[in-house]
Parts: sequence; structure tokens; C-alpha cells
Amino acid sequence: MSSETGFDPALYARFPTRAPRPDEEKEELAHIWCAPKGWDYLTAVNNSYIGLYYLGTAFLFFLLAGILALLMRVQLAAPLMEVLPQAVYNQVFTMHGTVMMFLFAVPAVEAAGVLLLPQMLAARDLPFPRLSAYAFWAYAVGGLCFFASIFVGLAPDGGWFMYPPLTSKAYSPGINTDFWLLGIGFIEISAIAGAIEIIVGVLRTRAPGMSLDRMPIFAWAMLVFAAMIVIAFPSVILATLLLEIERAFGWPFFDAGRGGDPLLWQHLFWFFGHPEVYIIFLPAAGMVSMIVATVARTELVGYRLIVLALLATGFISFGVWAHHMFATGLPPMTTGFFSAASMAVSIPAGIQVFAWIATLAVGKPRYSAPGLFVIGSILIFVTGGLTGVMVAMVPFDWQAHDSYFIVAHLHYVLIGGMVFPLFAAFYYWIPSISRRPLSDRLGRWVFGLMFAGMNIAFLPMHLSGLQGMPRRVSTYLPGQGLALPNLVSTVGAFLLAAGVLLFLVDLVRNFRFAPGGGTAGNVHDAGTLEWLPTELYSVRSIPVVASREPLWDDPALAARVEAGRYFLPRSATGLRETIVTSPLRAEPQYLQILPGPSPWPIAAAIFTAGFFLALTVQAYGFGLASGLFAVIAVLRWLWESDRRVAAERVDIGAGIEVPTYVTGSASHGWWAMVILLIVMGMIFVMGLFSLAFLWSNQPSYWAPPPAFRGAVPILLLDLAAAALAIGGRRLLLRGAAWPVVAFVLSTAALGGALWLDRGQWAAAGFAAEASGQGAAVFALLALQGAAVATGALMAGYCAARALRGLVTRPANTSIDLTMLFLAYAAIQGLVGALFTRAVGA
Amino acid sequence: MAREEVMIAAVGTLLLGACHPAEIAPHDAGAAAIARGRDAARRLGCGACHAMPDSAWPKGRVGPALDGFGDRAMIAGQLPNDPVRLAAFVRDAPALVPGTAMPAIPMRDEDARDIAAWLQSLHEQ
Amino acid sequence: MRAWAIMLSGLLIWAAHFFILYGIGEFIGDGFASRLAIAALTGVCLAICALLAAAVMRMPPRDFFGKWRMQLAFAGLGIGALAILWQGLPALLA
Amino acid sequence: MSNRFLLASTSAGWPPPVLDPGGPYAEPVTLLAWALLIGGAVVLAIVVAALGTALFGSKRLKAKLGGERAIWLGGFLFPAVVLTGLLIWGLSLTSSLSPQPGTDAMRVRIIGEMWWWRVHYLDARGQEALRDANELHIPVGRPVLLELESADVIHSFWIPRLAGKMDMIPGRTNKLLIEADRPGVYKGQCAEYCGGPHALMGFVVVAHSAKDFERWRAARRPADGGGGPGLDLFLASGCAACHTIRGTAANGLAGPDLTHVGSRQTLGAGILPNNPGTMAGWIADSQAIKPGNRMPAYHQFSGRELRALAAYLRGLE
Repeated sequence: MSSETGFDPALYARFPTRAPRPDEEKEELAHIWCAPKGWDYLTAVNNSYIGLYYLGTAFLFFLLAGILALLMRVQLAAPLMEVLPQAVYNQVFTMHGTVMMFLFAVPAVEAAGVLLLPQMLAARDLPFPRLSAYAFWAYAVGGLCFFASIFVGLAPDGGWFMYPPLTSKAYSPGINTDFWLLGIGFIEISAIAGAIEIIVGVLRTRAPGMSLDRMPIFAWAMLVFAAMIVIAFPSVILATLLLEIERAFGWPFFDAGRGGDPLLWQHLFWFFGHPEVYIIFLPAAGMVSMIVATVARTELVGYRLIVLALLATGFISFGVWAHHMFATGLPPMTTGFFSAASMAVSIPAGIQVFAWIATLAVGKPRYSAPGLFVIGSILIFVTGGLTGVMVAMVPFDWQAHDSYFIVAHLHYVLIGGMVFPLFAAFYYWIPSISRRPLSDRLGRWVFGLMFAGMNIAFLPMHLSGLQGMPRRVSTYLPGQGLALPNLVSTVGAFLLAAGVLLFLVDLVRNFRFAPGGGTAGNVHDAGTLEWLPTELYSVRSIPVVASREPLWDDPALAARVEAGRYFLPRSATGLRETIVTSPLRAEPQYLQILPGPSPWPIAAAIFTAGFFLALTVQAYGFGLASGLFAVIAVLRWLWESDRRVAAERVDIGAGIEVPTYVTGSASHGWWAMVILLIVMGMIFVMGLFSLAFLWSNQPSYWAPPPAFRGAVPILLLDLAAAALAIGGRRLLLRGAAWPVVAFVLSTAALGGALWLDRGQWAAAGFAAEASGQGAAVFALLALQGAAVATGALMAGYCAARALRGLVTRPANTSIDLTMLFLAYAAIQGLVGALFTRAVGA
Repeated sequence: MAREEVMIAAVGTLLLGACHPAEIAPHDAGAAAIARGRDAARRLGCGACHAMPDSAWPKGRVGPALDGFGDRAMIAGQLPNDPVRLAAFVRDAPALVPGTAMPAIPMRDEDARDIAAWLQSLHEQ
Repeated sequence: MRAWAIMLSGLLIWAAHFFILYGIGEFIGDGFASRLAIAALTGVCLAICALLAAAVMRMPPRDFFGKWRMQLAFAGLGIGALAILWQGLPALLA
Repeated sequence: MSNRFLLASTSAGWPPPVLDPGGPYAEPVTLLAWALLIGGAVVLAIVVAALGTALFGSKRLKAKLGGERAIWLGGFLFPAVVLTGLLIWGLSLTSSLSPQPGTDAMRVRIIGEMWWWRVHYLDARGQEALRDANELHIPVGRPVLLELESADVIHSFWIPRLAGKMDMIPGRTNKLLIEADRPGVYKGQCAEYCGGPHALMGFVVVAHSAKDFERWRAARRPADGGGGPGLDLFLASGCAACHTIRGTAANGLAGPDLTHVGSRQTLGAGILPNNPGTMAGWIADSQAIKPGNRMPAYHQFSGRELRALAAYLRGLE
């Protein structure tokens, strides 16, 4: 055995401990992690609550978007129906797609992660509980406001992909489109927050000994999921920002008449949009891998191949975005790259499918409801995958693209790849959070109705597509043979809905929320840690993990965990806490103090919602105030964090001592900041790409940029800012005031560099409204402006903490993170100044 | 019953035919003719001006809705609503009602007859 | 970082290869020179995959987890190489 | 004349247009489509068989399936081989269907509008020779190079029996080759969501034999000026602000060119048969037919006026 951190793995042999643990420890844990009462439910941050709220809200959106789908199917049941007028239909299909993709699918899998991961990893909670709470409330409040737009006829009607120029001010003058940009704004914030939470949670809060090769597949899937969000969402963040700026201020990013390009939107949107499909699919595939093993009563065959498949999907899915653009006139060689990558991405999917089949072959499958849903999901997903390979062929896609063939394909992929696994997961995991399991008998009916309904609804759509029925049509003319397949589809849709309705009946009859104690327990006889007996504090003691299915390999584990014979059988500090472990081998590193319930995350979320809503209805004063309050609420919640506790080192069991406060690159805060900076960096890189893309596609609108000469003082200032930031952190040894002074100077240097940069572009005659080039350059400068402003805010926060004596020496996390941010901002400014001058020079 | 109707129609047709020698000779108004008439009306796009029962689009608003046409006593408020005149009217309205907005529409004899049969089969629900 | 770089090497090479290819197609064009460059780059990337695979095979597995990581890297290089090969085909055929 | 009633006459649901190619730019795709559909069904059958074996098979068969070797074979090797073949097919087909410079094709520029199509026939030098709307006439057996553009939002041009679709994007000119083997009428529809009545944005391609095409071409002369009361009404009612009728004072550019509107197969961009009745109905209240289209309703005409106008326009052949 070798070590990653210097921790001696031989120490694991001290567990399980022998000495009996006093009962008071358990009482203290229960007291520290007590359940909310009354209004406390709003301030709860524990993953058991936030995860369930999250999942419930996501499922509500599934039902709402499903009702919209039924309305559409009624309208399309026969040719030339008039159930929904054209204008309403256009809103309904836009909302169906948007809500299903953004407000149901991503939040639902993210919610499953929040709910299940800590238990699966035997952590007490996720590392940033308040961030989870904020992400949830922002999503819930914003999502519901967004959905409400359909009741007042102000719902977006440009399709979920929102292609400009249809969505530009000229062709969509109403605020409908702004509602979309608002709704997506929330989900971007909440998805990124969730991703940070999940990456740090999976890599740093696993039970000791749970090396990467012993991690539950679901955790692997969530890790890849979160990493993909970090890379993919910045693209749509930038795209929505640019479109909103174009609509509000007339900067022509997508206006071909002024040197913009509508195709830029498509690149930015699909660079997010296609990985999005895998972002939805991978966690569900992770669920299937977990459930298959339990249902087959054997360990997963090909574990490492599945891990590889998850990773490979994560990578290759970033090379397929333009297969949504095969008909836009891309040159054949370019479409060929995307065609090849689209084929390559089916290989990992095939590996997973055959691994599931192999697992079923080895084991003795039980045909319980989760088992049926898993088998059904494999069949449906494979069908969708095969049509996926078909449309990866460019010439076939030219015919199938934007027709009902694609509608069929994508629903097979998403329903087989995500909805069925999610229902399998409901039937599988609900016993771990509810006093009663769901009814297996009803579950079979739910499965039967949904499986039959799904196929009856979507199989005929392959045909109607080949018959020439385009997507997003509110009606169709008779005499094309479309009436019959459409009628069949409508019948199928209602069967599918009947299945979902029956599930709701089952839920109402049997679901009794019991976070922690008193759950139905391990009814499926599963082997992973989430089936250990838990309370609100998760497990009584955190076990040493020696295999992938610890409960199968060590039947006595549950009892020993409950008896407190492993790590952290008590609260070492009297606070909420969890063990932070190393990323590869999960060796214990330090004890993280977790924040408890707080009203500030929900307050911040409500003000964030107010900010976006006010912008949508153009109440700028109210919006500004809301934004300000949101920032204050976030700072207020952060204020209580980053504190040392009295005991610098504590015993986390069997005499193993770890520190309670760690700074630098090993700390969870540092990791979170680095991930946030990757997000910012991706937004910036996509901005740079936008500039280069416009230059390459609209050369006639290009003007020579300012000379490189002018960039020299900008570079010097940015370098100085970076040096001050890094030096400031070192100076903390000398006193808390030094880094604050250095940070303020660093921010000033950043601001100066930005001021110079902006001035040179303005002096060279560029204006943001004048051309695509001007718009892109000033958008990059605005991004840098946002970074500088945030840096200034962080410097001010450090100053306030220093004044209050909260900046402890010799090292302090707040100082670390501010240093990282300022150094990043300096690099961003420097790269931007050089790149903008290089494009078209 | 259907047979009787056919007989009555045939007799009526003969009588009417005597009065209007230039008109199209009507034929049986059976279910097949009604169905053919409905299809012909759709094919010709009558919906561009008239809302037609059991066809949701187009629902033209220029001319009167055709729902319950069989119950109406008059065509365009001026002509007795009988199969022969109706068949003539749908093909060449201005010839019978000079001020109408409905143009003459080229169609075959059978189409005109079928459409008339279909129109007269429309009753208020 | 090194551990991750080894585990993900095949996929990282695929990513570099893909984005360079896309950049050539988007910003330079599909002329003969571009196609030649793509063919050459594809060859180089495949060679790197082969060399890395050989190196990974020779690495001494220190324990079960170390061996597992090497297997993951090796299989990843295989999938990466197939994808890279496909990625290069359009320069020859389309 | 019979194809004037195309909307109802093509009642066939089978074979679907994508599988019923009408020319050399659709045929190889149909072959590919059949190969993919059948191949897909075979692979699905294999997976179902594997799944069935895993669940209900004999011990011996299950043992064969239950290991990493089966995963490598079924999940990696098999798709790798099949997909390599498909990729090569797809790539070479893509390149052979893409317009190459220097083809001896008839050239037509088609410009997508919300929610209709401008059609400009070009001569060999690329100069505009003839304008029309919503309908394209082509000779059989000769490739036609379409230059696809957009005047407002993104549309997509799709005649399934003649070729795959190609987007019309503001600021770009996309090229698409089509060719019909046999005379006939080929229908199509906008395939990219373009707001409002996107569902009602149809298009018609009419393929003629070479001789008929020349005859059709020769008959495209400006209106002879014998408009009478219909033309007077047309000019007096403001129709000319949006529509052009060559040979008259009407020269509006916002709407379709009506010089030959009487000879078109359809009205309202591929959605209504073209006869005096539908013409009158469209003029008087097109909003009831195609909600949201850019032509307002004209309720002010008397019956006689409406008929005169419709008769005049119908006469523009």
C-alpha cells in the first residue's frame, strides 16, 4: 500500500475500535444536527432537506412540462386542429423544451446527487451546505416565476434553442424572450453552484479508504456530470448574456447586417446544448449501474470500463456540438469532424449497455419495479442511440434534421436515458428516505403504462418525420398520411401520462418523508453505503471503506457503524463537521467545520430572483436594489465562515488526529475557488472564441485593432496586479493589514489597466453598437470589468474582516481566495488585451 | 329509407330539371356523394372563406359559416336552397346572385353536385 | 495532477487533436495544406497514444489501486486512439 | 391541370417522401436511410437477444455474456467495425452531394421570408432573369443549384423527395443541388422554426420535361396591361405598395411578386389550392387562413370588387 498524503494506511487497522462509545455522543450529534421546526424548514441547509426540496421541485416541473406536452399532442392529434391557437402553441412548445431541459432534467439529477451523495460517500453533508440551499432557492423561486409567464401569455416563443435573429428585438419585441433569458440565468447560477458542491464533495469528502476504484459508480457519474457543467455552462452563460445585451443595448453580436453572425449563437448554444444531453444522461446512467448491480445481486461487471465510459463520454461529448448544425452550410470536412466525434461518443454508451447486460447475465435478476424500469430504460435508450448513429451520418441528417424523426430520437434518448432511470431510482432509493417503500405492485403497472405509452407515442414519430413533418409546427395539412401516426402518438402520450399519474397515486399513498431515522431501510439488500442506518447527521460513525460494496463484503458493518466504532463517532468540536479526505485514495486530511442553518441563503436567492425579474420588466431601480441586497446577503452568510475553532487538532477516532483548519491548495475552499475560476475562464475563452469567429466569418466588417504598442502599459499594470495579489498573501505573516493594502492596490492596478484598454479602443473609433467586432471587444472588456468589480468587493471583504480581527495568521482562507481571484483577473485582463489586438491585426 | 330519399330526389330533380334546362342534372345524395362533396370542398379550399364543420383550418371569415347549411331556406338569402340551384351556385355564384363576393370557381359537374349534396347534409348539431 | 493526467491521457490527446482540427476547419479552411496538416497531426497523435500505452504498460503497479489506474489509462488510450483515427478521416474523405 | 389540386391528390402516406426519392441528390440518401433503418433494427435485435439471454438464457450462454470480454466485443469491437464502415460511407457521400464549383447547373436564388419564399431565376452569368414566389419550376434531368438566403430570420429549405434540407441564414448564401428525374410536383416546407405561422410555410417544385420547361419559360412575360377594373382596384387599394406586377405600375417589394400569380399551383406559400375562390378569400382575410402573416385583411371590398380583383390576379398567368 502506498500513500498519497503521508497518511499511513496501516492506521486503518485500528478500526473497528473496541471500546464502547457513550450514548451521550449520539445525543449530542442529534442535537447538533437537529431537525428543523416550523419556519426553520426555510432556513434548513442539510442535504437531506435541500435534496428533497430540490427533487420535489424538479418533479413538479416534470409534471408541468408534461401537461404542456399533452396539450401539444391534443393539438396535433388530427390535421388542422384548433385546440391551441398558433401563438399559444409556439409558447407551449418552447416552454415544454425549456422546462424539461433546464428546470427538470438538470436539477433533478443534481438533486439526486445532493440527496444521495453524502450518504453514499458516508460524509455528514456536502461541503458547502449553504451554497446548496442558495442554489435550490434561486432555482425554485426563479423557475416558478419563469413558468408563471405562460399564464399571462408572456412565455417565450422562440423555441428552447432561441435562435437569433428570431429572438432578437426586431422579430421578438416583447419581453417573452427576456423571460427565457431570466429563467435560464437562474438555472445557470444554480447548476454552477451545484457543480462546485458536487466536485468538491466527491473528490474531498469520501469515507476514508474509498479510493477512486472503490467509489460508487453514481459518484463517478456525478463527478463527470459536474465537471461537464463547469466546462459547458459557461458557453450558455455567455450566449444568454450576449443576447440580452444585444436586445437591451443593440450591440450586434448576432446581427449579420452589422458584422455579427447568427451562427455564433448556434455554436455557443450547442457547445453547451449537446454536452447538456450527456449532463442529463450520465448521472442517470450512474443510477442504472448502481441499481443493476443490486437487482442482479452481483457486483457490477466491467466497473473500470464503465468508469472509462463515463470519462470518455465527458470528453467526447464536447466534440459533437455542430451535429446540430449540419444543415447550416458548414464545409463537408468540418461536418465530418463532428460526424466522427458523434460516432465516437456512441462507443462509451455501447460499453455501458453491454456492461449492464453482462451484470444481469452474471447475477440472478429480480423483476422488481426498479429492475423493470432499468431493463425498459436499456431498451429505449439503445433504440434512441441507434437513431443517434443514423443522424450522425451527415447525408441522412440533412433529411432527418428538424423533422419529427429527431423528435422521436431525442425522446428515446432522454426518456430511456434519463426519465426511466429516474423512476427506477425513485422505486429504488425512496426506502432510504421514506418510512415506507413505494408499492412494487403499483410500480409494475406504472412501468407497463409508461413503457407502452412511451413507445406508442414516439415510435410513429420516426415515420412522420420521414413523411416530411417538420418539428415545431402547430398544425399540419391533411393528405400527407400524417393523420394516423399523429393520432397514435397522442394516444401513447396519454398512456404515458396515465403511468405518471399512477406513480403520483403510489407516491401519495406510500411516501412518508423520514430524513435519517425510521426509514424503510435496505429493502433491496444493496451493498453501498447509502443503505447504512442514518440519522440527520448521516451515519453515526464514518466507516473505513475496503471494497466497492462494503455492506455485502462485511455484513457486520452496519451494526459497527451504528455502534460508533469507526471515524468520528461524535462531534469532535461540538459543531457540524465532516472529514475531508485526499482526492485519489481518500486518506483523512482534516476536519471541516460545516455551517448550519441560516436565513441568508434564501434571502440571497430571493433578491437574486428580484434582480433578474426586475431587469426583465425593466424596473432598473428595483433591480439594482435587489442586486445589492443579494450581494449583501451572500457576504453576510459568508461572514460566519472561515473561522478557526479552539482545538487546532482533534481526534477523529482511534487516536488519529487531524487539523481543524487548513489553508492553501489542500483546502476545500481553495478547490471551490479554482473551479469557479475555471468557470470564469471558460466564459472568457468563449468570449475570445466569439471575437475570432466573427472575424473569420464577417471579415468585411473588420477594422484594424489598436496597436500592440498601446498594450504595454496595460500588461505592466496587470502584471503588477498579479504580483501584488500573490505578494499580499505572503505578507500576511507580517500582519493582517499588509495583504489588504496589497489587494486594494492590486484592484486599483487592474482597474487602471482596464481603463487604459477601454480608452484605446474608444480612441481608435470603436463603439459597441457599431459592429460585431466592437460589440465583442467591449463585451470582453465588460467581462473584465465584472472581474475587477468582484475583486474589489473581495478586497473590501478582506479589509472588513481584518478590521474585525477575523483574518487570522499565519494563513487565512479568505486571503487565499482573494489572492487567487485577483491573480486570475490579472491574467484575464492581460490575455484579453493581447488577444483582442491580435485578431485581424 | 335511403332508397325512398333517392326516389324523391330523383323525381324532384326531373321536375326541377324541366324548369331549369341549363342546370346540372342532380344525382343521388347518398353518403358516398356527401363524402365526396366534403373532400371536394376541402380540396378546392372553400375554407379560405367559409368556416367548414369538422375542418379546423382554414376557418375563413369572409363568407358565412357552412354549419347547418342544410337547414337554411335560402342560398345567399335570395335563392331557394335546393340541390340543383345550390350546385349551380357553388360553381358560378355571380351568375345567380350578381352582387356576391363569391367568384365563379372552375370545377367539374360531379364536384358541384357532390358539394351541394354535402352542404345540404349539414344540419345544426 | 500527474495521476489524473495519466489516467485521462488518451482522452486529453483526443481533445487536443479535436480542437486543433476544428480550429483548422473554422479559421484556416479545408484546402490541401490543411488536409495534409490534419493527416500529419493525426499520425503524430496516434504515435503518442502508442508510446504512452507502451509506457503505461511498463509502469510498475505499486498496489491494486495503482494497477487499476494503469488499466484505466491503457483502455482510455485505446478509445482515444480509435476516436483520433476517425477524427482524421474527414480530411481524407470529405 | 390535375396537379393544381395537389394538396389533396397526394394523399399517399407511403412511401414517405424521404424514402421515395425523385432525383439523384435524394436517391443515395434513401439507400443510406434504408441501410441505417435495417441495420439499426438488426442491432436492436442483437441487443434484445443479448438482454434476453442475460435474463432468461441457459447457464452456458449467460456465462459467455457475463464478463469483460463480452463488453469489449459488444460494446467496443462490434461498433468500432460497423461505425468505421458507416463513417467512410457517410463522409464520401457528404462530399459527393455537396455542390462543387463549376457545375453546369441551372441557378436559382431562393430567399426565405417570414413566411414565404422569393424565387429569382438567374442566367448563366448570375444575373436575375425572372422573379417568382413560393414555387420553383425546373427541367427534369438537369441539376439545379439553389442559392439559399434569408431576408429576416433563419429558415430551412426542404424538398424531401429531391434533397436534404439546407438552412437559409441571414448574411450567408448556402448552396444546395437538386435535380428531378421525372416530371411532377414535389412538395416541401420550411424546416427551421421561424416563428408565427412557421407550420404554414410550404413550397412547391414543379418539374417539367425539357420541352415543357422551355414552353413554361417562354410564357413568362410581363402582364400585358389589359388589367381593366381589377388592376385599377389593385393600384387604388394600396396592393402595389407591397406587390410587384411587371408591366404595370405595381412595384412593391415587401410581398411576393404577383406577375404570374395566376399560374401558381398554390396560394399562401404552398397551403391553399389556387382558384378564384381561394384567391378572393386570401385577399379579403388572409389572417383567418394564415394567422400572423404580413398581409392585412382587406374587408373593405364589395363583392363585385373582390371578384374583379380575384379575377384579375387569376388572369396573371
